[in-house]
Order: sequence, then structure tokens, then C-alpha cells
Amino acid sequence: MKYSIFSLARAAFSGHKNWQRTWRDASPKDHYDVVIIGGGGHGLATAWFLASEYGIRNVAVLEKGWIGSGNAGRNTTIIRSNYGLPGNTGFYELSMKLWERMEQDLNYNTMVSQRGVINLYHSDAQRDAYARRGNTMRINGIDAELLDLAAVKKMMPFLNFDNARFPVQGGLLQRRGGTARHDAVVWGYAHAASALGVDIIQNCEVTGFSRDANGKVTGVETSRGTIGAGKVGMAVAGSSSRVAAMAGLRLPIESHVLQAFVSEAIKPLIPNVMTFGAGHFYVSQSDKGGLVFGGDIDGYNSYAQRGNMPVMEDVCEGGMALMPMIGRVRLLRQWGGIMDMSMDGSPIIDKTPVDGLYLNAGWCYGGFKATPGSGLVFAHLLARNEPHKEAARFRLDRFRRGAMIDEKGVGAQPNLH
Amino acid sequence: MAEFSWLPRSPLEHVLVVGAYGARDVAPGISLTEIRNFDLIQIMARRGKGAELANAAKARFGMAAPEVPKAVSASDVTLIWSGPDQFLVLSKGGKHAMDILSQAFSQFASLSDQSHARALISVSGMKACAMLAKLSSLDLHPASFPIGAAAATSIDHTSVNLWRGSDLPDGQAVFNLLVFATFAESLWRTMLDAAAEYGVDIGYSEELG
Amino acid sequence: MVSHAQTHRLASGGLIDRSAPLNFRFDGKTFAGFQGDTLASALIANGVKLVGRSFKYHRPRGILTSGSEEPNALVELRTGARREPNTKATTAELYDGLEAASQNRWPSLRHDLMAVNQLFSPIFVAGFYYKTFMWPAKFWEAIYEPAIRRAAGLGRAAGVADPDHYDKAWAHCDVLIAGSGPAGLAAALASGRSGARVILCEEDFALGGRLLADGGTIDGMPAAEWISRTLAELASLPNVRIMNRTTLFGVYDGGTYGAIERVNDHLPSPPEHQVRQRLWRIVAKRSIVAAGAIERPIVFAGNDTPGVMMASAMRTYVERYAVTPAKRIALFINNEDGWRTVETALGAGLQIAAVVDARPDVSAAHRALAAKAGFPVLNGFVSGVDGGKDGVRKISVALVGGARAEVEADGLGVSGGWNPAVGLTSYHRGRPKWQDDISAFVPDSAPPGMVAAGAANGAFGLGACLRQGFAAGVAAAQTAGHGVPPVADDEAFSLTPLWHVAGKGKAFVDYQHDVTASDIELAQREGFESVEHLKRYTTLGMATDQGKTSNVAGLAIMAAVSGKSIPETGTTIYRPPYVPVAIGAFAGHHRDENFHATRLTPSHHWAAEQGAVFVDTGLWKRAQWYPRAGEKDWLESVTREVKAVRGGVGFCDVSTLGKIDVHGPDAGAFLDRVYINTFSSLAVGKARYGLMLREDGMVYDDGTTSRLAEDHYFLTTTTAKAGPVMQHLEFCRQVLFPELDVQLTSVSDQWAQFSIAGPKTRDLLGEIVEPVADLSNEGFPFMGAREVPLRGGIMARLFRISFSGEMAFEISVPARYGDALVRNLMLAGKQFGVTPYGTEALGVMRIEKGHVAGPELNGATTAADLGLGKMMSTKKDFIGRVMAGREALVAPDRQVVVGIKPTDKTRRLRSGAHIIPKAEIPGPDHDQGYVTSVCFSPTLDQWIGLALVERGRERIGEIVHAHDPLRGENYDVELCNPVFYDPDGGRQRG
Amino acid sequence: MRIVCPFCGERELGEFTYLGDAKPVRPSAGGSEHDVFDYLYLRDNVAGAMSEHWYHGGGCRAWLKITRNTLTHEISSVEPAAGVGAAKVGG
Repeated sequence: MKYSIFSLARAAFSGHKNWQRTWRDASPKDHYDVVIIGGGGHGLATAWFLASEYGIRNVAVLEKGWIGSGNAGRNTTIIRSNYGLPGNTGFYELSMKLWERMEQDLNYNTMVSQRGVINLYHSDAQRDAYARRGNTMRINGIDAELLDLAAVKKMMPFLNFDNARFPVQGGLLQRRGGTARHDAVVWGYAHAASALGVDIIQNCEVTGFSRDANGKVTGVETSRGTIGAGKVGMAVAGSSSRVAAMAGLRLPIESHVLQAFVSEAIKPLIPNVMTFGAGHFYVSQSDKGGLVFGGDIDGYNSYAQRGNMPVMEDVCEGGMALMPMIGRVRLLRQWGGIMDMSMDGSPIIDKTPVDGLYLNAGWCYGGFKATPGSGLVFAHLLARNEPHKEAARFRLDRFRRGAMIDEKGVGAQPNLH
Repeated sequence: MAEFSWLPRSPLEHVLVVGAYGARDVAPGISLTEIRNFDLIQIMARRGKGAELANAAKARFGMAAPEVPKAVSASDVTLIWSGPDQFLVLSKGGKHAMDILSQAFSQFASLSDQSHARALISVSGMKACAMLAKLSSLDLHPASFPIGAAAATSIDHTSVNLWRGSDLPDGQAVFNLLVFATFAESLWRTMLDAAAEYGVDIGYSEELG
Repeated sequence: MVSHAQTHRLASGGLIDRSAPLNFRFDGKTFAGFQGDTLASALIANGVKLVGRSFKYHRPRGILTSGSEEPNALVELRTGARREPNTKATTAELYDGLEAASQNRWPSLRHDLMAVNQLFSPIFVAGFYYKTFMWPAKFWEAIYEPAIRRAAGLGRAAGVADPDHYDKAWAHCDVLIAGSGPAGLAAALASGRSGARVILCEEDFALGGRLLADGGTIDGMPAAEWISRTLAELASLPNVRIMNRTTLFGVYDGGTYGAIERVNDHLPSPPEHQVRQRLWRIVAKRSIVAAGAIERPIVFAGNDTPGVMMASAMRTYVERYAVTPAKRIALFINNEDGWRTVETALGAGLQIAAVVDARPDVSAAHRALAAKAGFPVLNGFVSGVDGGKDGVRKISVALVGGARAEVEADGLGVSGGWNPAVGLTSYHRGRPKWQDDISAFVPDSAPPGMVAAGAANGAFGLGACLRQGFAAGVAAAQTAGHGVPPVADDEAFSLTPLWHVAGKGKAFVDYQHDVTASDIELAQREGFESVEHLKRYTTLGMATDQGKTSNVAGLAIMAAVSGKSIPETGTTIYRPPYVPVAIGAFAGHHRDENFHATRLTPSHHWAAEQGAVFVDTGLWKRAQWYPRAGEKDWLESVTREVKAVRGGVGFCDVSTLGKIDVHGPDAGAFLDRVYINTFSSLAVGKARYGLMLREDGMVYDDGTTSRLAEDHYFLTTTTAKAGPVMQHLEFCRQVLFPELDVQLTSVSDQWAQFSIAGPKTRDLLGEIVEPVADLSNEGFPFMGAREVPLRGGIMARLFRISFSGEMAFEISVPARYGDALVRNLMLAGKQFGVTPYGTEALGVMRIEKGHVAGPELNGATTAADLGLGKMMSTKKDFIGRVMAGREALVAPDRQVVVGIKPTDKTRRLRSGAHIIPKAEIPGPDHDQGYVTSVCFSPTLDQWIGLALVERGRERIGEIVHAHDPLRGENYDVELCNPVFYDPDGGRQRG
Repeated sequence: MRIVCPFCGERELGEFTYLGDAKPVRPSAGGSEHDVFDYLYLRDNVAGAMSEHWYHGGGCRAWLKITRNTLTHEISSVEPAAGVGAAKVGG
């Protein structure tokens, strides 16, 4: 059923008894052309692009729990393409463009809200670094504006300009950046992919790979039996190393916990997405009214999906330093996601050394905003066996060659990215 | 030629205001006293020379240097554990200054003068533990941190050496804090904020406690 | 002027202080209450039924509960900068002058035009927004979303800085107890008597938990007497600390618990020097969760009508606060516990209209009571509520067997059973288990060291609570037996599970978010069957009450519609905090200028006296320049400072550099491994510039290291990397090269260090250094390093090194002499026009000299990129050597450091501009680098800069575009040698 | 998280910084690019008990080798990273 105000109104007359499942509840078939492991945003987007863009519809998405139960449902919902290094810049802008047409593509309102993302700067050195980045964006055809203090004050008069330890001096603004409703992205891709014939199989955990005599992957072993596959794509950020290990691979990835927080719902307070340049804090306000905020990873390897207090305090200190008006707003929930932290802070989308097995991993802080772009380029790789041009730098061998994409310039230490 | 004066200036000199601070309606619950002008030498054993260093320390100070997080005092010197195989020598009046200790220990140890790197603050009063609980994650209960206990630790993300001195005659606990000189003003303000609700009596001293 | 008498206050009883009357305002009207009231109890005392509006449909709502699980009675408490949105009236302590306002309504609570949303409720079903608002695409941000954002949200934040203070503290104990009900107090007794250090946290201001409302007999005495005796005993134990107004909200690793203490929320504003709230980090060896249970509603049509209240809350209001939520009460219950409300109400002289008991087997005793009091006991279900803003008027009952009945009442008490508070035990992703006899989830696993006791553990009888609490206390104190547990009878508990009465009309599961039973059915129809999907699709349990009253009912209904059992359906993941906690409390002291510590240089106060402008460099405040009267801007001051140095002499505080003593026989060998160049060969008395790489081959840090003795080097780092380099060197020393005999000590704070530069440096130093020190070029050549005596008796270290490119020394004195040194330098240098200079002038001179600094050492440059490739020794191993040889790191087209000059000499340069070949149109394929550092060079009388440019060194002399679309600039620059000034180095060696 | 420093006793997480997996051993001088690549970039990324390097920078400045379960954060052992042969750092 096509979703619209008219179908909604019609359904209302029948007491909403006629709605169909948003996606089909599929059982595994014996064989698919492509099996995607991971029913998060990336896996589902990949399946949708395979079906819609590359005409490959005999596709299954396998999810060990319920779709969207990983990082797709555990992030701060920010979308942006304000990256500074070749590789990231083009890719995230590709993704941004796909966000801009997502609702029409999917017939699902994912609430893409281009309310602007501003990175605040507090020193000349930061301003210069943002100028470099903003110019990179502009040279790549991406919108960027460098705001001075007066412009920031006008846009966000509620920041602490008077007695801040590190006074705000300005900011780098991407107006096209913003937020999207994270769960809706998952459901929207599931809805649209399912409609094109993709099988979405929940509660189906991959336990191993089937290989032929030459070592080529021929399918996956799962909690619901063996499923044959022409190709297998992994999109399991958070569990990449564990799944890769089943194929005997070691990855340049560590799993870290990233916490996020939401406040009680309040009337509109913060118009856009902001990052504090002098501490670890970024924030936006959801349409429902909660302040959604976060900061740095906790800093140690973890699969526990929960964080500790020092980072929680650090984040709130950043928030209060930036805008002491939130002191009486209450933190409502705290959660932690498992991040694939790669060795240079940038993602990996590539064939693996194992024939037939394809990798989409290492998203660090970029996973949610990358969702549509990742789906497209991974589908491209799976369909064409060669990287999409906007993902050509995300190769696995870049570490060996020394062609890192290290936005922060901190080297092979994942917890610093 | 001009005549130069070389008056040492404590890192807290600018910010320390002698007298009362904070709540006035109660008897001061906290005394904050800065100790000025001391000698502080860090001694680290050379590789494999821990035993020799221990012997030399015993000979020099008449007491064993602490091998666990403790501070030990003689009449003119306090030895404060600061890490594995290392300790700080705190004294006044040059008797245990860098040049003298170098001669005694340089065969077994590496010495670094820290006399100017730190400010020394003594915290006492009925509310000393309550106030320090806002700054320190250590358990300062007498059962866990008795007289003589020492710690290399952090307050406000800043490294400090903290040890518990002898109680005052009225039974009040005394905690000594060595804080890095360039952080001293900032930490001092933080300490005042933490102490204000209890009422504070601020002073400084040229004497080691 | 009090406009309302306390019409609903009982004449006697309650734990309120009738001698302390208080006035308060709600929505502009003044009311009266007593000390000991909550805002909720005081509103009830005044007969106020309508207190709020719901989130989506703006339905009128009353008070549902008496605790922190309250979904409805949310207010904006206080005014102005202290306004607190979404404050639960049920936990807000009344104080004199309290002001509160209802929220999420317009223009008023009674006449809320947003209630029009109810007309659209057939469309505003769960997830409706995912299906619409998509066309035209542009309308989302322009029209739909702003409207939704305005309509959504609850209360209004103050919008200005919070004027109150917060702090944070640590506490340590052997046994931590959450809750002061019978189980918590019994646990405290048992563990406290053993001598264990005990902390008991109670979120309420009064201690006693449900005993305060439900009473009972313990050890043969009334509960109130037992509480006061117990508290007296606990108070006599110095090892027991009771913290009321303190909620334990989370459990973290290693036995660390988070708690929030509302230190002064019961006052209009905190007294001077005191905080509003304090965040506690409590480290406990063991913990006992005695946090009780939460009574659960039953989902039926009209269950959100003001006047519908949890049965236990009714008891609390009557017993504890002596107020009457209704005069004629009906009850709808499915368990034995609901009958207590009957007894309480009758005891207070209230009328019982009827008891609707879903159980067929009501006891004879209850039936006798009903007969005596003259009310009917109806075996059936409430199927509808007649009433509105002003409360319940009549309820409809579907009797078992099909008949219907109506009951007139002005209040309806509901009890659907009790849910143990399983939050704390589940925060480590533990899943509670289903217990059939109470039809509730109880803790299964718990974080290490934690146990649950009493109602939180599914033990609902008073005797059982006491026994479990006491046993847990004994076990947690890890000693055997401390007296006998307090004794009380266990009340009978029977329950017939009842979650949802099917029928017409909106039946609310999540009151605040307006999630109805039919929303859950719709979610199931659309495939959102997983409880996490259900939660996310319908927003069930995501409101400020965190689903305390709604979660279990929601999943029970989901279980029913999907044909699964409740345990099969499972729970969502429980996430802290247990109650919402003010963000200000998590920040504590660290806000405004106290956000981070501040480091001051030894010359800071002298510089401040000179009127220096300071810049934040990491935590440091550094003098950026020293303006003089008449100078119109920073550029004029900086230009003067640079000229003074180049033409005479100046000094700059460089104490912020990291300084490390490297001691030991293997110190030289150690430095050889951490630097790309060699230090073991450095002569005593000499300094050398060193470069460190990361293991991945990129430049990590640079600085000058001097050899002061055979076994003593003095290493300096950049200001920014002082801490990280120390950590890195300790890693090398302890982990990578433990065989080396080397010791490291930070001496950053020990030494005040100043750069003295300019052709008259020797003249100035000659004034201050004792003549015995030979400062001549022969006696103290470039890169010399040694100790010298200063006139007046102190020793200093002199290093003949130059960042500015001038004849220069760095001088170090023990830090307490730093202030004296600058004053003496000014005194001695007056005759030479000595000029203090700041970081800006320092930066200008280093750019003129082509020295790389932070912008070039950006973590992505190699030694060769910086023009320092030749420093890399080929004769030894060092950190980063191997990886530095990777193909992409030695590629010929890397961006390398070059100088740039505008072709138009009057043009200003800006860092961050990109370099585009002259013939090309700007685009990603022609982006060849960027400008890293710029300055106005007084020496060259034009702007100059450094840039990282592809193959830059091969292109010296080429004209390229500096492209800066952000600032609307595009101009020609010439690539040039980065050393603009004195390329032969004659001046610094002279 | 609380870590029992073998020198200082039990301390709060905030006093420590994390480096990562302690299993990879830095190839000695003469190690090939392949060896160093493996050491520097590839990780087992263990889900379970893992040996890790932590730095007690907020305390005694000792580097520690800690066995910690990445699924539960439970710490089962802490020892000086310098190893048993050099139990006392610098000693």
C-alpha cells in the first residue's frame, strides 16, 4: 500500500484494520544471488540499491535480532557531508544527496531535516582548520559557510559568550546538514526493499561461511540453516571483526563503545545541530523535543553496549560549558553502541581476500550519515565487482600502502579518532 | 649595573587571600594553608639499583624510604612515595636540597628537582574529608587512608601527590597536597568552591606542618 | 491572599506539619499547603483535579501516582532562569512561595486549543508521520516539521543560563542500599550492626517507603514507631550514612553507582555557597536494591480521566498527606492489594462507591466488609469512564456474565498488580525473568555485587520484605548473623492477571505519550512485533516517566495480540538513569570559566600587569601580544614586537613547552630510538633539534634536547604534545625497551623558560649573567647548553637555540624565580629597549624563518613533507622508521611545505585557502594543497605564508591560485623557499 | 570502571588512559614492513577476555597490562606492563 495522507485517511475509516506489514516477514530460501549479513541501515540500504539500481532482486538480508537493532537504532541521527579529505568528501556528499531524495525514493517519511550543522571554533588554529575543510567542501561543490562571532551570536544567542573558558569565535556551517529519524530509515529501506522482492530475515544469526574447494564463499551457515549465496556482503559494523573471523580474516578495526544521551522532551530550544569545538559535545533537538547529544567514545575496546560515568560527565560538562541554559534540563536516557573504529577513522568498503566475501565496515562516527551512500556504493561493488568511484579510496589495502584517510591526524590508534 | 632581586614568588601568591572565605554563619569547617618555599626532590632508582637506593636512603634519612604508597617523616624531612621505585624528599632550609642529595644518591638513582614545580597545600578541619570527597576519587576514610597513607592521584584531571599527615592536637585530620605549580591557581579556586559551603580559614606558612 | 481553602484535607493525621502552613501558586492561583506536602498532595488538598495535558492529543490529565513514576502531573516548576520543565508534581516538595504552571497547553490548561488534535486522532495513530508529510518534498522543513516541533515537546526550558551551582562528590562504602522501605531499613540494620560501612539512599525526603502509607505491624509495634526506632539505631551507628532526597540512578563498572542528591530543591533557591544538587559517584563493594515496586495501571477506555488514580497512590495521599483524592471512590482491581485502599478510605471516613474486582474469588472477609460499609463488590471490568476535565463522574462496568452496571463516583482507584523496580538490576543489559505467581518481571541476573530484596525482588509481603532485606544486609556485610530480622506478617497476595479491558474508546497504555492499546495492535499488524520495534514505532515508554507504568502493560498487550506469552515477548533493554537527572548536575563545577583547569605561566601576572592580551593554548593562558597605548590593532602591536626583536632584543615566555628530564646510563640510546636523528653522539653541553615519528611514520613532535651531563638529557616538546609525548616516552621506556636503564621525569613546571632574541641578546644577558660565564660565540656557540650563575646568586640554564632566527638564547630558572627574572630582564634591558613579545610575534618570526609548527605538524605529514627528511638516520632503528617507507608516504606527489607570497604585495593571505594550479578551474581534481600558516612579515613588509603543496619543492617560483571560496577570495601567490629570512642562518649563529 | 593498580591500589577509570591490545609485539630492529604492518594495524579485536595496555598517567605513571573482558568490562588481572622480569618499573 502506498503511504500518503489519503491512504492514511482511508485507513482511518476502516479503523486501521487494513494496514499490511511494513516489510514481509520472509523465511530463508535455499539460495540467493546476494546475501547481506546485517539488517541495519547499511545492509537494508544495500539490498534496496541492489534491487532498485542494479536490478538484482534475489537478495536476502540476514539479521540476528530485529532489524535496526545495532547502531542504526543507537546514534544521534546526524547527517552531514562536511568532511575534509579526498575520499570522505565525495562519498559523504553522495550520501547527502541520497538523503535529500530518500522519502520520495522509499515512500517513507524518514524525517530528513536539513536544519544545518555548525561546528564551532574557539581559536585561530581551529578557524584555520575549518577554513581548510570548508574550502575543500566548496571545491567539491558542497555548501559551507564560515561564520564569524557575530553571525554565530545571531543564529544561536543562547550560547555562553560571556564567561566561557574557551569563548566561541565562530563556526563552520553546512546548512544542508541536519538530522533524520534513525529508526524510520531502517523501516523505510526495509519497506521499499521488501516491496522489490528482497527477503528480510530476522532472528537469523550467521554462524559461519560455506566455502568451496577453492576457498570461495558459497553461502552462510545460520541459526536457520545453510543459505547459499553467489556473493556475501558483510554490513555488521560493531561486529565486523567477529564475523570476519569466521572467514579467517583479521581487520584493522577495534570495537569501542560510543555513548549517546537524550533529555526529556521540551519545547523547541536548539534550532540546528551543533558541535562544541572546545570539548566533547554535540547536540540536536529531536522533533519530539528531546535534546539528543553525545561526545567521544569511552576510549577502550568494548562490546558491552553500555558506557561509564566519566564520559557521561565529560559530555555534560561540554554541554554546560557551551550553553549553561540546559542545566535544569534532565537527562532521560543513556545508551551505548558498539563502534567499528578503524585505524584511520575512515570506513572500509572493499572485496576481501576471501573470494565472494565483501566488506563494509569501519564506520567510526560516520555510520548513520553514511547509510544511503554506503548502500549505493556497496551495492555497486557487489553488483559490478569493482568499487564505486566515490568509494575508491576506502580500500582495505590503504593501510599497507600508507594511503590513510586520517581526518584527525592521530594515526593508527582507533580510540583517538 | 642594576641590582637584581630574586624574590621567589609562590604560584599561589596572587590568588591566596588570608582570612575567612565562604559561609560565615558557621565556624570554619576547613583550613587551607599553603606551605611556601620548600625543597622537593624526586628520586628514582636506576635499573636494578632499588636495594642500593634503599640502603642509601636509610643511611641518609635514618629511615627507610617508603616502598608502598606511604609518607614517612623525621624531624627535618618527609619521604613521600610517588611511584614504583621512586619517592619525593620534602624538606626545608636546604639540608636535603638537590646538590646535596645528588652526591648521596647519584650512583643508584636519578634525581630531579621539583622544588619549584609544585605548590604545597595543607587541608584540615572538621569538613576536610567532605570537601576532599568533591575533588578526589580516593576513599579517605581513616580505615582506608590512615595517617601516613600517600597517593599519586588526580584531582580535577590534574596529577597531585596526596598524603595524610599527623592529626592536629584537637584530633582533626590533615591532608597534604602537592599540586603542579602552573595548575595551582586554578586548583586553588576549585578547592575554594568545594570548601565554601563549610566556611574556610585561609592562610600560608613558611613551616612544614 | 489564598483563594482556596484546603477543601480536601482531612482534619487530622498524615506526616505533614500543620504548624507550618505554606502558600504556593499553580497557574497563577494561590493555594495553601503544609510542610511535608508534595506539590501533588497540596493540589489534591485544594481539590485540583486537572493538572496537565498529554503530549499528542492534549487530553486533560490528573494525578495518577504519588511518586517518580508519574506520567501525567508534569509542571513547569519555578520561574525565570530557574524554570524547570516537566517536573513531576508528585515528587516536588512543597515550599513557601512555590510557583508552578501547567505546560504543553494553549492558551490555558482548561481551554487548550491544541486539544483539537483529538479530532484527528483517527489519523494520528502510531507512526502516522512516517506515512505522510512527504509531498511536496520542500514542505517538510518549511511547514510540517516546524509545526510538529512546536506542537511537540512538553514544558519550556528557561532558555537562559542556570543560575544555580552544582557539584559532584565521591563516596565509598561496603554496602550500598537503594530504598528505605522495610527491606531497605532491615538491610541497613543488618549490615550496619556488623560494622560495615553502609550508605542508604532514599529518593523521597521522608524515610520509610510504602510503610509511610501502608503501615502494618513490625516486631509488635506500629510501622511508624518501628521506623523511628530503626532510624534512631541507624543514626547511632557512625558507619551508617542515610541520604534522603537521593536517587540511585545507575550502576556502572567496578561497583560504581551514580546517585543524585537534591540538596536544596525543597527551598525556593539554594542558600549562599550551597549547591542545588550534587552528583554522587558511590563506590560500593556490595549493593542491595530495595527500591520497591511500582503499581501498574489497567488499560481500559477512559482510564486517563482526571480522578483515575493508582490505588496505592490513593492510600499514600490519604495516609501520608491527609488529603482526599475523592470523596466517593470506586476501585478497579485484580489483586488483593487493592483492598487495602478500601480499608484506608473507609478509615478516613470516605465513601466507597464500589469495588470492581476482576477476580471471581473475593474473600469472605472482604465481602463482609463491603456489606458492612454498604458498597457493592462487582466481579467484572471497568469498561468506560464518564467524566472530563473536572474528573470522574461515573464508571461503566462490564460484569462477568455479560450484564453491565454503572457506578457513580468522583474517583477511581486502579490496581493491576505490582511491577518490581527492576531498573538497577537490569542496567548491565540484564533481562528480568517472569514470575507467574505475581504476574510480573523480577530481577534475574544483576551486575556484580548487587542483589535485590523485598518488593524489588518480587516479595510483596511485609514479613518477606523484612526477612529478605535483613538477609541481604547480612550477606552483603559478609558476616554471619546480626541479631534477628524484624518480624511481621505476610499479607495474602493473590492476583488474576488483567492488562487490558477491550472495548470502545481510547484506552491508554502510555499516558504521557498517548499510546493506546489500539496503537499497539496497529504496530503488531504492521510487523513491529519485537518489543524494541514496538517501543520505537509507538514511542511507548519513551516519555519522562521512562515507561515505569506502561512498559509491562504494553508488552503484555503485544503478547496477547501476537499470540505469544509475556516472557516470550520479553522486555526492552533497561537504560539508566532510573529517574531523569539534571544535566547541570552531571557537569557539576565544570561550567563557565571552570569548564577546564587553567594553567598559568610563571610570568603570567607580570604580563597581566603589562596589559597583555592572552590566548588559550590548550589549558594555558599565554601572552599573545602586549598592546601599547596608541596602537590601533593587534597587527600594529605584533609588528612592533617583531621589529624590536629583529632590531634589538625581546623576550617571550616559552615555559609552556613540555620539559622532561631523561636520566640514566642508557638515556642516549633511548633517545636514539625515539627520535629519527641521533642523540647518543651529542656532546655534553650541546643541544640538538629532534624529530619524533609515530610508529606509522608520521611526524609526532619536535623540540630541542640538550645533554646536560653524561647521563642526563633535558628534552623539550611542543606545548600541545607535552602530555602525550610523556606518555609515549614512558610506553617506550616501560614496554618497548625495558632493558634500557633510563628514567623520565616531567620538569615542565619546575622551570620558567624564556626565549631572549635579537642582536642585542648578548648585551642584555651580559647585564644579568655573572661575568664568569663566557657568552661569546666561541665560549658559548650556537646550540650550546649549560648552567650559568646569574647576578644576585641564582643559577640558570642557558640554551643557545633560536626559533626566531635571531641571535638568541633560551634561559631557564627555577619557576618561583620566573617572575623575578622577567622583572630583572626589563630592568636590565631598559637601556637596550628590551621588548616583551607574545605568541603572535613568535609565530611571525617562525614563519619568516620557515620553521614548522602546529599547523604543519598536523599528524598527516612526514619528515620529508616538512623538508626534514634528511634528518632520518639510516644507521639505527627508531620508532616509525619502517612504516615511513611505505609507498604512499614516499610518493613523489605528496604535499610538502613551501613558502608562499602574494604576487600583489598589498594582498593579505589567509590560512585555509587552497592551492589550485593557475591554469585550472577549481575542482577536486586540481586541489593541490592548502595554506597552513600566514603572517604579516614586518621584515619583508608583506604577507607571507607556508603551505603544503603537491610537489611543492619542485615548483618554487610557480604562480598558483590561492582559492578561498569560503571568504570569497581567489588570488595569485608565488611558491617560494619557506625560509624567508636569513636563509644562511648567519644571524642565529653570529 | 575501577582498576587495581599494582602499585597504587584501586583507582578510578579517569586516572587511566588506554592504548589497546597488548598482544602484538613490536618487531625488533630489522622487522619487515609486513611485520610492522601486522603489529600496527591488524587486531584480533577480541570479544571476551583481552590483554590490554593501560597507562596510569593520573597516578604513578606505570604502564599496565590488564586482562579485561570486553563483553562485561570485568577485569581479571593487572600487572606491570614491563613484565615479571622487570616487576618494578625502572627497577
